[in-house]
Amino acid sequence: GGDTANEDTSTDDTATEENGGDTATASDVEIAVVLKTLASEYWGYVKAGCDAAAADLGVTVNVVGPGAESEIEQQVSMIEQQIGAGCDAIIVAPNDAGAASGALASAIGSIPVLSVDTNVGIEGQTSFVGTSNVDAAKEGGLWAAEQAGEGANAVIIYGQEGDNTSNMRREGYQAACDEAGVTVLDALSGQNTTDGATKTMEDLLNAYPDQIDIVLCHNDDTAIGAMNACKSAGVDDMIIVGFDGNASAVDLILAGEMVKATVAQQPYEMGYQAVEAALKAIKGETVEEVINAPVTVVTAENGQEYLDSLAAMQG
Amino acid sequence: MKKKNSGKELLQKLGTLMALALLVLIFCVMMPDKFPRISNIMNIFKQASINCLIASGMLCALITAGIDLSVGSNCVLCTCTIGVLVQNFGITSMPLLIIAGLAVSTFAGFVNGILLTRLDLPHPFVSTLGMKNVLWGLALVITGSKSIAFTNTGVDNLMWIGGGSLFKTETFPGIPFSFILVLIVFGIFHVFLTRSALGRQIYCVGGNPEAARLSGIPSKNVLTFVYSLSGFMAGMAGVVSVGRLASANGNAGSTYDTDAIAACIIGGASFTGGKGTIWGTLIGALLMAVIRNGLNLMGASNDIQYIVIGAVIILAVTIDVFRNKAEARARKMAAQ
Amino acid sequence: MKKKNSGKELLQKLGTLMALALLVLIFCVMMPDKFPRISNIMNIFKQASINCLIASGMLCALITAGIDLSVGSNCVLCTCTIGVLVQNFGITSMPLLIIAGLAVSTFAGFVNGILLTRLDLPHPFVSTLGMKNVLWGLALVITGSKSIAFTNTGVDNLMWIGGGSLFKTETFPGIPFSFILVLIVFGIFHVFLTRSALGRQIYCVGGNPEAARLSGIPSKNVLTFVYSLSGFMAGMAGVVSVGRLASANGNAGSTYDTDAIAACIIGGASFTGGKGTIWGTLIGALLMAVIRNGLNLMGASNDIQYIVIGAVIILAVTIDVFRNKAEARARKMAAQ
Amino acid sequence: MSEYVVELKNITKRFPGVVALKNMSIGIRPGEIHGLIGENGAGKSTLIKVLTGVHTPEEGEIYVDGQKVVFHNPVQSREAGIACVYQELNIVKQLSVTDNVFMGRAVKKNGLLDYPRMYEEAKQALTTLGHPEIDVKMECGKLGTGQQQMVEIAKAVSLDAKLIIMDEPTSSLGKEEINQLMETVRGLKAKGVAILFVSHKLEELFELCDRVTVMRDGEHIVTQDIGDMTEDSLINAMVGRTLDNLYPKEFGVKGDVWLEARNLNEAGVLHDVSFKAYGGQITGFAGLVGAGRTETMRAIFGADRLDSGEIYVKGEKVHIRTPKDAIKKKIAFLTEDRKGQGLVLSLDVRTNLILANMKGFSNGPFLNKGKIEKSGQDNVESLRIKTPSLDEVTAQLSGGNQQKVVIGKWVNTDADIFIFDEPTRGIDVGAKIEVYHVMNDLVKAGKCVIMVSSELPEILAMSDHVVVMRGGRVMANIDRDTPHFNSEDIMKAAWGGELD
Ligand SMILES: Nc1ncnc2c1ncn2[C@@H]1O[C@H](COP(=O)(O)OP(=O)(O)OP(=O)(O)O)[C@@H](O)[C@H]1O
Ligand SMILES: Nc1ncnc2c1ncn2[C@@H]1O[C@H](COP(=O)(O)OP(=O)(O)OP(=O)(O)O)[C@@H](O)[C@H]1O
Ligand SMILES: [Mg+2]
Ligand SMILES: [Mg+2]
Repeated sequence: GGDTANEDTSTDDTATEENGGDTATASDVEIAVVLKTLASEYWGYVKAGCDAAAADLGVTVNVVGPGAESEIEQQVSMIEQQIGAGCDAIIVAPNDAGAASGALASAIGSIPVLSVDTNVGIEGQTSFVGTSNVDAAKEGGLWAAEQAGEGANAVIIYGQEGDNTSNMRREGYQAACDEAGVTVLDALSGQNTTDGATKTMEDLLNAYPDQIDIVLCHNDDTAIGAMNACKSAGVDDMIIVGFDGNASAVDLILAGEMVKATVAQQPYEMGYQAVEAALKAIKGETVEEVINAPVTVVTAENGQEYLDSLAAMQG
Repeated sequence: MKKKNSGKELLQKLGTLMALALLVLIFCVMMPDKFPRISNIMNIFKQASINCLIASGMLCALITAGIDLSVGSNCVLCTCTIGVLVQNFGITSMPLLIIAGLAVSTFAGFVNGILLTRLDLPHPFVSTLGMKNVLWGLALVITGSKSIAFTNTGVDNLMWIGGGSLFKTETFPGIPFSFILVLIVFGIFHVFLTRSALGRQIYCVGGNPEAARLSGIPSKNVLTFVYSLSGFMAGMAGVVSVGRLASANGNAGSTYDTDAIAACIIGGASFTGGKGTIWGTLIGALLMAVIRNGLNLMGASNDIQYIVIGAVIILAVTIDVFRNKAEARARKMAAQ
Repeated sequence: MKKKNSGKELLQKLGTLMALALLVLIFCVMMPDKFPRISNIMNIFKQASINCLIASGMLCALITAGIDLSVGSNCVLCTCTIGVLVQNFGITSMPLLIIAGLAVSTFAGFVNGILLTRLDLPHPFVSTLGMKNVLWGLALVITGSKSIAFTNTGVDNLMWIGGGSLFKTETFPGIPFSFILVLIVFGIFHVFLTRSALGRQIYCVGGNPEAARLSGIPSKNVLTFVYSLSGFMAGMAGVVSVGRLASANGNAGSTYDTDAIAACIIGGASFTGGKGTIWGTLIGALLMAVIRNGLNLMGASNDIQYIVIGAVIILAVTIDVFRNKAEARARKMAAQ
Repeated sequence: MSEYVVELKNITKRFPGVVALKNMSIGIRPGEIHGLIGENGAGKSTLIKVLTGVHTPEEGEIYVDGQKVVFHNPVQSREAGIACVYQELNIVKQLSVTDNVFMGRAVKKNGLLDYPRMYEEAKQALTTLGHPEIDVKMECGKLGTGQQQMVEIAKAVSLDAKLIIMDEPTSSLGKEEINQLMETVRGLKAKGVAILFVSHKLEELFELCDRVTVMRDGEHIVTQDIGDMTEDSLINAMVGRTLDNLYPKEFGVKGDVWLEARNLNEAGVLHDVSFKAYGGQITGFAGLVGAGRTETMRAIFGADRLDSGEIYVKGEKVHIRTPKDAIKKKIAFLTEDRKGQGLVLSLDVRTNLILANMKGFSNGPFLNKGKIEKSGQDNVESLRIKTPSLDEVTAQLSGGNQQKVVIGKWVNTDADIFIFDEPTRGIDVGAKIEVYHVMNDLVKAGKCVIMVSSELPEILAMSDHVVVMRGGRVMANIDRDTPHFNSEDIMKAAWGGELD
């Protein structure tokens, strides 16, 4: 469920580890944000959240990200660069756990370091803003299982081997199925693209004809691919769950397509809260170690509401 | 180039065809209940069609001893253009959308050609690599890095091109229209490459551009045409994507370039130019689709898939090399 | 080939050097408080080093009119091999790890060379493309598709190669050791390519393979050496990655191949072979690093970055082509 | 000790589709200059490549100094003391002269190449060949063809071999350079080096050689002392029949001016070049290598840009920007470099034959297969192109037969003005006569033929009118019926002398 988690943290005045901007006024505070990539809708919402927070709080926020989520070295470079260019806090959505930890090592202890969306447990990080991908996926999986009922069969289309997020979502889906008594027939990669997912789903439908009830997808692009495959195979009864809460996917849900739900991690909120938390940390206020951003399973019921809020956030 | 050659061409095709048949056989034996199903066969056709269309343009570039690394981005740009027109401008007229998409892609291809010929670049690798980035960036810019869904936007007839099937019955899943389109296009390409003057000129320019120029063949124009054609075909693949993917996403298409190249090379084209047939390319593309499909059906994970695909690519050229050698040896022994 | 040639080489380098200087100037003017900082300059060096190392091997392949598309995967495979040895086998001996990593990569390169020469492939594009997939798959298989962190695994001295800096003081961030390594390697390459018999043979094989063959140069062995060397350098980049990324991830390295190619071509190498200098490649790699760095500092979005990088790649070759033309014209006039 | 330094016994070598050498034997004595002659495709170059280890024969033996040897690669042959100047230039254009001279070898000091010494030795080798002006540090691609050939020869000469093979070394050299080369060859002979010398120019063989071997269709025909041979007996052995007239000139009816050039200028290359060429006539272009004849023709044909000047075709001023324009104006241009500019070597003979006239062989956008086939067979027959079939890849034809394919390509265009740049370079006497017949037929049909040639006998025998060029300028215009129409005066003009 989309419970709104503690956004306003208490203003307890125990100065945390830092010395970056002792009594800096908000206006010359610079916060760097390095996301997994900027070339996708989801991270676009995170960026929008960060930018909105920057405007509201009167700080400068620099949001960057490599061209694709697989570009680990690029992200390391970006982190180094942002630290090198002298920011007062840095917020990172790591593409690779070890790589990000390494790159952030020099910043730990001198400026607040926050991670957003993906918690890889960077040692000494000030705070994590987001939800566990495992938990979020699990929620989506449980919702689907509930719709399908016990004894249903599911397939998982994950993203890419070696990708942290993909692994975690896969784990969450699997856990949900185990818990709800749903059989997972197969888990295959959709290569993170609609094209790849379409092919994979076509093959899955062929391998398990008339057996699949639920398709749990790595993200919304993958879900759209799965939907295509079902449609062209003449299947019209399927519960497809996407992930990310992209507007295009919500449109499909509202239109009554086979994409029935998408797990929205509220990326905008995440971005906003991360910047807020960073500013607090700069000012020396205490920030919670884990700031839970809400997760919503967007379905036909709450879809319109969700869309409206998206539109409002983007202004 | 007929008579003996068509015998040779057949052999050429047969070589890869044999590899394809072998692969199909293996998968049939391994998964007798899954692989040889009629619905799966149709799936393979469907899955091959985007690669086929892109590969046909790539083939022409390869025949001229060039390469077009921008086709993947170009295909995506076409889909995104159509997506933006539908979403932001509310255009739903099928001909208009198709023309717009094809025009953008053909123009991008034309730019590739112009860069290559007017700048006298030694090789199109870099210019098309540059264009790949540029087009990719453009696709992201116009879509605002968001994915656009086509479902329920009133373009169902356009989507039918990539998603529809013909002769569908209760028991028969129908022949995917996208593959019928491929067959039509390939038929035209066959006639074009083997029977038309311009087609032969493409081979000549590939073999020796200077000799072609001094023989009155406008090499530069031929090259510009080839890259425009490659762009056009990428655009056609983009149009098919609309229905196939039901969405436009700037980040799709990252493997399209290498897949197309692999299909052409497996099918007998060569980086040194002057070689390659469209049927070979078809077989190459089907081979790639069959491997992916079969491995998916077996539930092979990504890592294994990479290894197998890499190995098959290497194997396919190896077969080709050995067949050519055997052929040369046979002719040598026959000489009296 | 000194005197006149070194004048030309200087010009060649100067052309790209000028482009580099111009770019630096632009960024300095646009971001006077961020870009010219000493820490940022050191960052650029650090960011260029993996590309530099990979590009040096790629350069040799390009000089022989070939290409090595497997370097990115190969580099990743090296890092992953080291990662697996550390994590699963608890090996922490620096020399052992380095040797193991380099051995794996060099062997992969050797396989590339063998495929090319023993199968008489017409061009290494396909074989190295195949190997790219195979190596990528292997990297995923051995790591179980998981990323492996090196921090606190007792290999700090190994990590220092890619992550450490020399002459670090309070105010000076230190010169990244990885870049010093690059300079040493490039110095060796310079001597190797210009002064050693084998180095010159590499140019011969690329410039005119038939002439090389007739002159008794063992072309096949030279080529096998070149691809092994390319593998070795990819391995060295992999060793640097250990410290630079502090992790081994099978999916890293997707842009390494094209970045390396771009660096070489910007630096004056050519797909038609026989051309290219190691210093040009250094400048090419720095140019790429500066663009990326500058655009990142400006907070340019991905789409814009793609477009700019694409445009710069095209621009760089264009400058090269025009410089060559101007030079040829000047020579023609001087001949009278 | 054997009688021969190098001996080949009963060599058979097959290629796909042809047997290039059949039971071929040849022996070369120490210190002799041994001529090797035969028609195009007779197997001369193949024989040489067997000797240098490039090709391994199916049957037969090789002896060096009486010892049986087997060559698997060029290094083994070189180590046995055999050096070779191949028929085709084998220069790495991107590398320096010195690098080329030392290709495949190295002079080392401390494990690295000793460039100062290599420069020195390269310079020395070139100086011996009479070319001290060639900068040994220069990129080879920037040298003219003649100079590149000299580098190639320097490469072989500097090897200190006991046998040096030269496969048509003179085909891209000018008169002066040929004389210089002959001197060098005689010098080598004096040092006891044996030379195997391949040429299609009979007079060179008579001037230079001690003995001559004639081969035909891959077989040995005769080996004799040159003194025992006459031009006729040599030709007879070579082509298997007597040729009564080496230059079968036939006259056409002089027509109008079909091609006129007025004040052609190209910076640094051409200076106010003007001339007229008539229908029904052969206009010869004489001059030394580098006289600018090729450049003139390329400019007229639209292959290069002119800075200024006017061109008239049949009295009408034309603007030719590309070769395509020129072909539209019915001009044909047979380039001197057949491999680089005349043929698509990777394609079959059939396609090459229609290369310049695809339109003429098409119905609408489609090619007319029947017409192409028929015309191709006609070409093979009338030009006597030696090829297994029309499907043969042109790269596998011998040099002379490739030249015939290029001629066929232009004959198939039904042009009116034919420019032949060195049309008989590298082709055998029999084939030469066939080329002359082609020209005669064209002239008799009223067409205008321009023949650029560096061979004076050919110019004198075949031209109705001669234009002499030097340094990008026209030096003289000489009609066949004027007293200046003789070799002395033409050479004088070519050297820059004034004719009265
Ligand atoms: N690599 C090859 N592959 C196939 N056929 C070949 C090859 N090289 C030569 N031939 C054939 O062998 C025969 C002999 O050719 P070769 O080049 O030895 O002739 P040549 O006597 O040197 O002629 P020319 O005077 O024209 O140079 C020709 O029929 C030619 O087509
Ligand atoms: N490859 C080359 N590089 C540079 N200059 C060249 C080259 N070839 C020819 N030249 C120069 O161009 C000018 C004209 O040469 P061109 O080849 O037209 O002479 P030609 O009379 O046709 O002689 P040839 O008998 O060699 O064909 C000369 O000054 C010559 O030195
Ligand atoms: Mg020959
Ligand atoms: Mg000439």
